[in-house]
Amino acid sequence: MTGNFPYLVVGILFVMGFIGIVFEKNLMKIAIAVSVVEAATNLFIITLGYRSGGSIPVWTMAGSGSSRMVLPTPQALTLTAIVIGLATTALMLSFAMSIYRHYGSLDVRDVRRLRG
Amino acid sequence: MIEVLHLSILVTIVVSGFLTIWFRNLLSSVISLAVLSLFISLEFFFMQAPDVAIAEAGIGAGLSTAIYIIALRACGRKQFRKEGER
Amino acid sequence: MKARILFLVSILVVGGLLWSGLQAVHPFGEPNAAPMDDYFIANAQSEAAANNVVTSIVFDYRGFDTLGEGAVLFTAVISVAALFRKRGQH
Amino acid sequence: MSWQVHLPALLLAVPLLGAFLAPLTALGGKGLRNTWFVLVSAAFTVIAFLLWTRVGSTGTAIYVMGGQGWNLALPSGMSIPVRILMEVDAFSAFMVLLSAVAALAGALFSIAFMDRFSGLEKFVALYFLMVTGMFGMEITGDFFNFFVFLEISSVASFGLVAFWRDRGEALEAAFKYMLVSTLGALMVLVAVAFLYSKYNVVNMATLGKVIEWGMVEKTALVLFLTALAMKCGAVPMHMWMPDAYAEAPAGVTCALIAVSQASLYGLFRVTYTIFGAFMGSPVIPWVIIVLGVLSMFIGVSMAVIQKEVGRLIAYHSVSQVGYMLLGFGVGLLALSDARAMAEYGFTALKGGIYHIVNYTMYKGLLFLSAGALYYATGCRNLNDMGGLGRKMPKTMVLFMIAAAAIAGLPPFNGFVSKLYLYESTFAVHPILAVFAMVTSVLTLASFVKIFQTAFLGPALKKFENVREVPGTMLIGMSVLGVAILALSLFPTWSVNHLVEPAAKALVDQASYVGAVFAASLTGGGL
Amino acid sequence: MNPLSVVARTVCNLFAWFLAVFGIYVIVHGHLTPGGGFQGGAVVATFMAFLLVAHGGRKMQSWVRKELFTLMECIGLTVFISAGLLGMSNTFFFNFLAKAGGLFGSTVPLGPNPGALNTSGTIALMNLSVGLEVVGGLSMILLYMFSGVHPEEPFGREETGHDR
Amino acid sequence: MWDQILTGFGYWDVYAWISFFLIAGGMVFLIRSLGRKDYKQGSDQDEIFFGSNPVPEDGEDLKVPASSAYWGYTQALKPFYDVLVGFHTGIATDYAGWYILVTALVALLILL
Repeated sequence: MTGNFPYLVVGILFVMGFIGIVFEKNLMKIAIAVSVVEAATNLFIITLGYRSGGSIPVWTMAGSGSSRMVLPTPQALTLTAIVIGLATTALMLSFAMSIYRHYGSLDVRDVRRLRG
Repeated sequence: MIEVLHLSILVTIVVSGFLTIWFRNLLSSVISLAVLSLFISLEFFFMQAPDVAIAEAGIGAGLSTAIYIIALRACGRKQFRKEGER
Repeated sequence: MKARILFLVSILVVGGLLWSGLQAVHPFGEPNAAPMDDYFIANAQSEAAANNVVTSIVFDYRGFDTLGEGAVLFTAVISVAALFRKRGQH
Repeated sequence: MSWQVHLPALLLAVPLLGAFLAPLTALGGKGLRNTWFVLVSAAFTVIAFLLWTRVGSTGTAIYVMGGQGWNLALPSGMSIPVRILMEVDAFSAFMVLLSAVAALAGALFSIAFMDRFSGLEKFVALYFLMVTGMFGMEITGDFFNFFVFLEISSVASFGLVAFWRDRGEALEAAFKYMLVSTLGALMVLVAVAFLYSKYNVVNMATLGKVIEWGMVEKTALVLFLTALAMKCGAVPMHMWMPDAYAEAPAGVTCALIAVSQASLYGLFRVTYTIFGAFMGSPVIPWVIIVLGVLSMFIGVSMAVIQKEVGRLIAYHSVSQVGYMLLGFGVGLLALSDARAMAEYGFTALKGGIYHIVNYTMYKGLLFLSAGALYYATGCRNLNDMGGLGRKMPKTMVLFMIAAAAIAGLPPFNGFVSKLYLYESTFAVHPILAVFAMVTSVLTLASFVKIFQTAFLGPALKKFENVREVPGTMLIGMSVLGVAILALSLFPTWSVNHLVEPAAKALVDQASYVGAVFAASLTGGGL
Repeated sequence: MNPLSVVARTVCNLFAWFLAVFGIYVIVHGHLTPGGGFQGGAVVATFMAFLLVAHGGRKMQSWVRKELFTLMECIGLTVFISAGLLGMSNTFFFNFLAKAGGLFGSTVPLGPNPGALNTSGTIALMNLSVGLEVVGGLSMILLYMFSGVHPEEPFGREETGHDR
Repeated sequence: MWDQILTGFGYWDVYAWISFFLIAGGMVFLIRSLGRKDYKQGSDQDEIFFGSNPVPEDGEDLKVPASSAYWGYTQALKPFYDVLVGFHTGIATDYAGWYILVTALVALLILL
């Protein structure tokens, strides 16, 4: 019944994140949009690894007689991607805070001393 | 039944993602982002990925929201003079 | 203004690119044959002696990635600390 | 076998360990920190050199992370590798050697250059992390691992670009760099996920073996191509590059160049080794060639009108990257055609690879001498400078060497790689060679401008107290200066020993793939 | 940030300690149940965030020192990479403790089973070290970003080395 | 002995260039030695001629600033440079926008 609906959700999240990155003017909002794209990427990778009817890839909780597990590699990759996403988010917000200290503004149209 | 729940979670993800971009107010936007993370972590539970779900709930919904709110506090008021710039 | 319309169109084109790519991957819930993942599921207990297959991938089969991940977190922490360091702090 | 099989792992473990322990060196004070900085830098340079000689003598080196044996790529009963592989062929080893030399020079330079600033143990840690990321990108044989190292090097370079956090411009440059770079890295991850979904494998060699040409692969190729081209600064995605290069501390910029070369390495590993079989259609090669020509021309045009030293040189980076993209694009165009490959493709490829080594050396030296000017005078605007040649003669000589090399004046090495590029691109289309030559002329013009306004001219009163920079900075600059002179005086040696093996390894997709599958046939164990 | 009211502080204290215990459980049982060093570390760091919100930054900074977290982080990562280097008799990151007897060296039966804590070799060790690193790192990020909200010094020329 | 690199069309020989420079340098010295013998350093022969005005003390007033270099070149190509400088807006979101634009272009080229 769900069909390829999760893929559609991933695609919509990507496009919304891109629109946020390109058209927002506030540095903090841009960071939020980057977070949305990160969330979309994580959702995408996990979605790729789902096997319908599969069980958790943990033998402790798998229940007896279950041989069909969902793919474990995407989960390991996503775990890495989530922590990397947190690291970049924290750094980007720190930059935004420091830029606010120097420029007194978070607007990208004010933060453009380097140009030409 | 479980399919309906799954679909409604996916719809909530889209709606909260849209609201995250849509809100002008930064604090509302951050809260929407936390909701987005929370529902994505629920979606991970549905896709049998509890490892990632715990990570997403702890990091995405908990910590990064805290970091965002700290950053918003630093930028909310005009408290630094502009003359100090080089 | 012209550039912004161009950007909007290009975002939609990139969305179309991703969408067409997503159409070409396997349907949701029915992945292709997965020899690597089946190997992990079958051998995580005998090789890495861990019940949690994901943890055995994260720390054994792809342990080096995890070191890199820890290094990214470390890098971000050091960068934030360098950004907010006190004056004259060595 | 000997301990030398562990060199790929050591190459990454040594700088990582150096970075993890660097914050603790704050306990031992300045001397301990500087000693640690130099020791670890020297250690990874030595390891890189040993790795290069080993690959030169015994062929492609394989290392299985966490396997029973270092060469047990395929576990029993499997036809694909499941663990992370490090795969070092001649091209990777060449890039590693190059990056190590640039990083060593930057480290030696930074000791005295950064001495007046605070938080230096953090600087050391970030520097080593950036070096690790760049080495990892160059020697890994696994796509997800490539993404992780791309992130390490990117995040470390954001921190380093913003290290002078009291300059608003530095923070601005870091933010801009970070925005595009994070986006590009995410797209790389999406591309890796696409490839994973189709083939259930993230190993590069295996992908090169099993890949077919379909919708998923096209999507992945587009995402890889633009993300990595952005990371190495192709026009019109280059705007972060002058910002970041000009605002970072000079020693860091020297290593940042090597980082962008690592992205270039990734781009050509993807296009040549993974997708090389599908380059029969000329679309992708022409995209790369057009990006290269645009980068060359627009980069150098913008450089001519710049007023800041760092920004001027950084715009030249854009144009020099264009040369490499041009050379590699022409090589890619000829990849599936043996006759064209022999006629001009291989020459273009050699030109591109030779340009990588030349570019890393002289551009690093240029940034270091710009940093020396900043260290001595405290200003970065060319309008404020003048008459420094008498005060800083050694810096001036080193700058002259680098400027003559980049402008392609004979007898320096810059001309050799450009000669290769002119003659091979002329065979494809004459207009490409014309663009390359015009770019070369404008390059010379803008370096004459720097030389004339900064070093020549009447002595200025405000620079009366300016002295020559300290010895360690001069040593760091001399490492690159000596390298440039050696490359200039022994062109045959460098072509035969550095460039040709790398070019052959890049073209030879079968041996890159075969190394993984052949090594495991000999069985595990030591 | 100012401390919250007494009621809120008490509730936060209560929940925070539950979080800490749960996080440590997740770290230690990483190879048996869903979780591991990163997840558990993130949960413990959320405990830090709770305390920070409830009690305010000034009080928090008087309780803990940033150097402690730096030390935790460096030690965690060094143990992690050393566990990799010790496997160098075979390869880097070889799981040399698995099925070798001793602590963490037991074998596990195949198929679904409840599992035992002393299995999985270096995985358990790496879980602990990564947990240590993540707790230290995330708390450092929180504390440093918090100290950036209200910098003690007025903003000005913070470095003195730009010109002579 | 002779370090030559063949490119397929021509060759590169660094020692030929070095010997050329040596010979050229020798000729320069030869020509220089044919010059006037009555030049003395420190006398008013090496005074700067500043349009018969007094020479300023500080070099600041003498030197040509960098922005004046290639004035004619930039003036002649002004339309080109106006477009080019306008293209480098310095707005962070535009950087991302150009990246996405190039991705879209390459995607169209490959997929069509």
